[in-house]
Amino acid sequence: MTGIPSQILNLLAALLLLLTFAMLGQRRILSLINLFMLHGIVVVASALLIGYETSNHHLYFSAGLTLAVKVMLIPWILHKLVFRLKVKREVETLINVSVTMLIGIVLVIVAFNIALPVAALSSSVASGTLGIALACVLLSFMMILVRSNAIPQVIGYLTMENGLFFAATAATDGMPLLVELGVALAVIGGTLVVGLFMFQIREHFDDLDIHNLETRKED
Amino acid sequence: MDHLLLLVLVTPLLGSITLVLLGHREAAPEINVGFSLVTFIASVLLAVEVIAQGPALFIGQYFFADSLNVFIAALTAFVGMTTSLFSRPYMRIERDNGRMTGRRMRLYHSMYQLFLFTMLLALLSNNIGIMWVAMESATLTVLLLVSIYRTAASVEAAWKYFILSGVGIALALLGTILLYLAAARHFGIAGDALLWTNLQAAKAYLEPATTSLAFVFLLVGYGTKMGLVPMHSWLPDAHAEGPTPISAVLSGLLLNVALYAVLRFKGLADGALQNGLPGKMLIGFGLVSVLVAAFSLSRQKDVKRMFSYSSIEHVGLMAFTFGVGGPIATYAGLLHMTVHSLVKSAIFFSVGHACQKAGTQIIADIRGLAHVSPTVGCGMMLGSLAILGLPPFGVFSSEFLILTTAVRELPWAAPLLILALGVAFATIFSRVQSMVFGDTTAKPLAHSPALLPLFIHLGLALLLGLYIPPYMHAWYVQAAHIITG
Amino acid sequence: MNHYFEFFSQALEIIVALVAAPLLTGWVNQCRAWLQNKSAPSMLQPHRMLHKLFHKEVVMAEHASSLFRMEPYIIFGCMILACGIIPTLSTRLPLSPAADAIALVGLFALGRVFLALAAMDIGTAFGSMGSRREMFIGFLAEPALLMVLFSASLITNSTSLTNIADNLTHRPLAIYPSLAFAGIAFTMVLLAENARVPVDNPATHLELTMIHEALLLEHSGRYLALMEWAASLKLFAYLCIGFAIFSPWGIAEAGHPLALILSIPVLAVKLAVGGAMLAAIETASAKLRIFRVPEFLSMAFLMAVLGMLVHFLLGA
Amino acid sequence: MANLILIDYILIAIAGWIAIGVFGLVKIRQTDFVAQVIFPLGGVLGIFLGTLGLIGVFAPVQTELLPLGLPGLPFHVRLDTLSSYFLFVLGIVSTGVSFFSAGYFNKEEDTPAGLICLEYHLCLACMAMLLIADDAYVFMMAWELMSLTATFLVIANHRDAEVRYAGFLYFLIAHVGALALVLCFGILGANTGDYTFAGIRLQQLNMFWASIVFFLSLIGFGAKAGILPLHIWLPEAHPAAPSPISALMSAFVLKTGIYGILRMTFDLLHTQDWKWGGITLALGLATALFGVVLSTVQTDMKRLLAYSSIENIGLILAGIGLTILFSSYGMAGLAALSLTAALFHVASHAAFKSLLFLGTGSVLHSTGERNLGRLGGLMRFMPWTAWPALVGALAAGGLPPFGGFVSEWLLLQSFLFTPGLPNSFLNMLIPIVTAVIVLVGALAAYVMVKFFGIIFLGQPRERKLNEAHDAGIWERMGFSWLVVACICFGLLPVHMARMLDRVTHLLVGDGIGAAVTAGGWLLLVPDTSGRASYMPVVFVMVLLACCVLAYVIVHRVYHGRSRRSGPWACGFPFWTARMQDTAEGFGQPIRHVFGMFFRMTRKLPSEFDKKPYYEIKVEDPFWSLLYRPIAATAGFVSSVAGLLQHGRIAVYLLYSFLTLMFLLLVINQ
Repeated sequence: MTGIPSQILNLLAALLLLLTFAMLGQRRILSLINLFMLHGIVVVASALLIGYETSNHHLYFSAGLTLAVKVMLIPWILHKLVFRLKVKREVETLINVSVTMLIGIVLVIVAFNIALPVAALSSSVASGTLGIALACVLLSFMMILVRSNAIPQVIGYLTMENGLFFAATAATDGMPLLVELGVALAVIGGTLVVGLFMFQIREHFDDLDIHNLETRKED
Repeated sequence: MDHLLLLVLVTPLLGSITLVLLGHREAAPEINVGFSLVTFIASVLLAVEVIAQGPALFIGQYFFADSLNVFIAALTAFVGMTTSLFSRPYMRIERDNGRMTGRRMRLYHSMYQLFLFTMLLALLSNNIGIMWVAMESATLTVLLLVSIYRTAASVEAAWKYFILSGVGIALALLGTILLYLAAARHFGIAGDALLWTNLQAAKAYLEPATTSLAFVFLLVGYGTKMGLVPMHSWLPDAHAEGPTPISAVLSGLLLNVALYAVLRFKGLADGALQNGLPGKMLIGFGLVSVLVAAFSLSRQKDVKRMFSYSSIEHVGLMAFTFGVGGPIATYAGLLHMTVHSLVKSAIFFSVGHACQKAGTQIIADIRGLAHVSPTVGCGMMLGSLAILGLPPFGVFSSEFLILTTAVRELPWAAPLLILALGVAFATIFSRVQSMVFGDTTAKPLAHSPALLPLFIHLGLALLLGLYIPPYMHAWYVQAAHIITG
Repeated sequence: MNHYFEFFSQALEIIVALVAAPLLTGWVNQCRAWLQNKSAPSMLQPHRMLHKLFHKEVVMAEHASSLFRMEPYIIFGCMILACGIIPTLSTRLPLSPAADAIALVGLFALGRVFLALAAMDIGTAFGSMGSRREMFIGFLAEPALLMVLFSASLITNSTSLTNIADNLTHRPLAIYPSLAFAGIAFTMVLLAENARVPVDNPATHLELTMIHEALLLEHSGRYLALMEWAASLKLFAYLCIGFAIFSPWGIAEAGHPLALILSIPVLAVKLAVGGAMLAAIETASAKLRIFRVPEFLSMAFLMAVLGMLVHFLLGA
Repeated sequence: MANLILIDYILIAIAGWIAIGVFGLVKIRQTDFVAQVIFPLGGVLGIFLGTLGLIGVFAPVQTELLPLGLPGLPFHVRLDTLSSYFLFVLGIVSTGVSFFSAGYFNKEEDTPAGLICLEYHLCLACMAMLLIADDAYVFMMAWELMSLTATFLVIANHRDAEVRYAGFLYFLIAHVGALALVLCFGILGANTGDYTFAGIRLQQLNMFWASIVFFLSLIGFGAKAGILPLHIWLPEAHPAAPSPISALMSAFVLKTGIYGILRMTFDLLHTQDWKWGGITLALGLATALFGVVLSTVQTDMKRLLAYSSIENIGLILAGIGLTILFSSYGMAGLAALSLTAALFHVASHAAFKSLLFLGTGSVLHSTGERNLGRLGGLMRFMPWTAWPALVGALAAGGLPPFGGFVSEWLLLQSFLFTPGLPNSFLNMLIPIVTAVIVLVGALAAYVMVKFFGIIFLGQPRERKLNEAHDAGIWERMGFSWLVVACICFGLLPVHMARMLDRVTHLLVGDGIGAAVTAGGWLLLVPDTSGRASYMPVVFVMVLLACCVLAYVIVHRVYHGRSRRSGPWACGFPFWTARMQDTAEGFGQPIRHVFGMFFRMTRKLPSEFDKKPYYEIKVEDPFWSLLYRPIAATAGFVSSVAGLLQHGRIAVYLLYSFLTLMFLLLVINQ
């Protein structure tokens, strides 16, 4: 496809990258969740677009699934958690934001370089976006790494999933439906389990700050 | 044959559901054992079928079994069964000690079955996507099982496990996608680009650049589950803080399944790349793991931690061996995989009871098991001797093969292995000796300890050391052939 | 016929040794006395003493074990055997194939060990001290002696003493530097092994300085007699080893009766000279402190080894 | 049972030992039964095996396949003269030790007698299996199992932490050695991938790899034999073990190392380099001298014997080194001579050292003392122990007419032949080497006087020693068996030499059998040149004759009167047993001369002390030179490895992250 749609797709990809950066820099948990929601929406949009363009319709389905899970269900759960567990709204990062950003830039470059040869011979419509997907993955990895609180870590994890989904759609026009289903289920299950698990953490430690979880080590 | 495979897969799933629905009954452990037993028998029958009639696809193309994965599946079902036998008295004692409540017992048993299900699914699925899903859900079940004591330490261990292997598994998914991408060029956009059988058949046509990228992500992803250094950090915590049966299955099963996945992908990557790079990566990871684990052993104060490091060491050894490749090395690797999961789980059985007797997991506080309960003490001593690669146990034969092959293939690596093995020997033997011998503080147990599984495992390891039955031999040879391609 | 003759000469050797050994001791004492301007006892003094001692009854410590009672006979036997092995009068001896130089040294060692054990048997402070010192000297002197014998056996390419003597007699008279070294070493060893002055003082009565005498403190009567006799036999044997290596001439070979008769006076002359030289050395030197002894003996050891090295270097 | 060849009977004997062991395990609680019935049974089997070995020396080579082991590699066993000879020695030793054990293990140790019985007989079986092993796999298996069982025997009294430590040390060093051996077999099989000895013999290694194999095997087998600097476990393990076990270990377990070196050097690698010989010789001498010097200053009787074992191993190794030298220069005859000496010493050392250790066993049982400073005067209370010990001590001192002397004699003879070597540099060294050998021999006598004199002679240094009871009937049987062995080795060297002729023919292609046979059964000669000879029987006869004659004559001519009285106290007013020379005192001159050999810490009493107190500790220098540094390094490395487990999730994630990045870079290259 050429012209308008691919430009739109690239736009969405760029948006995705921007959002990821924003999440990387975001201290306040609630707005982090909102950003995550937006993130999901962008992914869904791109999926729909590709599905429309390449007219393989199971992408619609998986887009819908993602919408349901990542845009509605999970953010809702997270909101609930934040209120139920009285997580403090501001969470400091381990490394200060500007440094994080710089490293992020580097990662993006790395990701593009890695993706280049692959993208070159990808038959897909949106092969150029693979690099961005990869960047998203790495950035969210980074995000999990620098967050010192359980909930942002989970969000980072889910963002990663988004990145992966985007990669799947962008690079290969979507995985087979069955797999998509399985992945989605796994993600839901994971979120639920972790949600419950948060309460346990809360029982033992007065908050979800993972500094509490650093006792088991070699001494 | 479909029904057999279905039986293998459905029994544990059914089991977990029933155990959830039943709630906690006094008989729950026995039910658990029952389901595991059925699974085991079914898997053995399946194995026999497959060995007799060669690899086969089931239920359309969704599942398939060849001598490699059906063998590991049988092993998994077996260890799962014996471990359920062990966990019967063990968990009862834990409950009497007040560490478990009825609700937790319910959770424990259902999750145990679910874990078995995910393992078997991952092994038998023909679709790498489904395999990924199975692994992911295995992560979740283990998360619940490890944290089942609800102690601060166990929660922490579980959380670390979740984050680390969650991230790892996500990377593995990316790897899967990339592999799909690499294959898609050959197959066109179709679901069957994710099927082992097709990938195997077409591995020569996989697009090299993408495949290598995919393999990196898959190696890091599933390597995390294997416990390869430096992605191993979750493993000691999870082993030490979870209930001992879980430590046993983690060491005995999870590592194998992850290794199985890596092996499959290595086969594909080798076919696509033709430059031996995957092998080199495995060798590198293997050596690093072996060395780091061996030297970390001596700092451990917690007995389960110590043996979990020994698991890392042995996984590293296997990775190294499979990395070296070639029929003999692969044979040795498979043999090592078998005896390691037998012996290591046996060790955890004995360690579990020993800790219950002594009321602690601290090595320094466990003394004189030989006096208070000769069987457990002797089991622990024999097990450790076996894991240290002393004859007449099977680890000796596999390590003999591994070392001699290493000398042939990479003479420079052999001294490193020797060094690591020597250090590991020094540490483990001295610790175990001080636990088994000397004067004692330990006390007798409420329920009679489960010695049957312990000695079954040791007996099998002994058998494999002295005499490998031709049937098993043929089996190993086929499996090795599948891996080496 | 020849056979019987060999046995006869063997017997003769032993008898001569038994008779001559005390005489030798007497002779050495005489010379010492003369050199120190004392009036000398008669040469027969040792014989008389032995006779007297044999008559006296034995006084033993209560808890002396049977080992103690055997020991004098064993040591005496060892010394007789030694004198039988060494070619003093003839080189055609039935015993010579039974034991070569190494066996001879082993024999001396056997004697020494029993001596030391018997001294420890009583369990007095001085007995055990003496045995310790005896063994101490022994373990340094023994190798030196063996080295001396080796350097000789390297020249003659044999370790059997009779062969050595034979071979050296029949060589054209040449100077063997190795033997020169060996000679010095041998002399030092001889002094040490026979409790002679620089190392030990046979005439001392101060327990702290005694070595050999300390071992005999508990012996009396016939035991003492046997020990004294054995001591003199040992001296005799050592001198004869020296003769066999350094001046083998005049020892009868080829089983010729006349030569055998003739060899006795020759031996007498050699003994006289040797004893006199020994006495001279003893008078000339002063006793060493016990901790100087190792240096003295290691010097001897060194000499012997040097002898062998020289042999390799010069091929002679 | 139609046509069983010799090797089948040997396998049967091995199986018998295993069966006996298991039987002992069945009867685990019935100490008396196990001791009085099962151990003697093992002894009988020992006789059987010894006889088979004796026959095997003169039988042709036999091979057999057992349906065990790896699929590609079933158990190969093979009986040739070398293995038969060692089996013969094993039979002799094990018989004596088993009979002794029947009396020794009567009272409960920390480990039940049945278990000890199992481990003991398994150990024996493994050693026998080791000797007939004919492929790398079964060899390594028997080797490791032997170390394993031996370890458990060492820690039989495991309630004592020191004992456990000793066992651990032994096992660790043995296992490291075993790993070296695996490497070395790996190299041997590397070209062909065939790990049967038959296959290994066929292939030709170049000198570089051959040297690596040789030195690896020297490490591996040396760790077992106790060659410097791997001897460190010996003086710890021997005192820790029950005495029959120390006897077995010192008498034969060490020898398996020697066997391995011989098998590897002369059978599997058929080319030798003179440098190997030189290094082996030097190592052997260093070991011998070090061992004997340290044994002179020991105060623990079993430790003393342990060091003396190190010395003897050193002598044997020196003999082997000389053999390698000779055969590398193609002088088969001389090689045969020195090899005969070494092999002979294997047998005689086995006999007298086990005898001595058993002696210490009886002493330990009846007094409970290992410290020489608290023993003494036992000759009167336990003559049945003392006299055999005396025989052992004389043999160990290398004195005629016992076996120790014969081997030393042969060894010296072979040294005296060395001027024939084409390498002048070596010829220069030979005198020094000979001197060291002789010095070692003399020091050995010193040690044995100290050992026997302080334990059995003089006054009891403690009151309780007066209640010491003598060895029981089983112990006496063990003693007498070994005494007979010592004497036979000493008096019948000719027959031994004929036997060894077959072995040396196998290994170096020549032997001294012809020369010996020519000399008749009395005369032991190193070669046909008639340059030297030794007739032990005649020697002894004449010696005895002299003694007896002297006795008879003295008593005939004079009288046999004697009376007892107190010893002369050298003018002291009073006199106690504590005034006797102590073990430390006996070592003092040696400490004075060989000060550089060990680390000494002395505590001298000052004149103000209320209770003046003198103490001297002598430590093996290799602890501080080698082992502590190694341990420290390992500790440091492991602490570095510990830093990895940092405890913070972020750090852990960082590891994975960096690994990922690294790999991505790798594949991008």
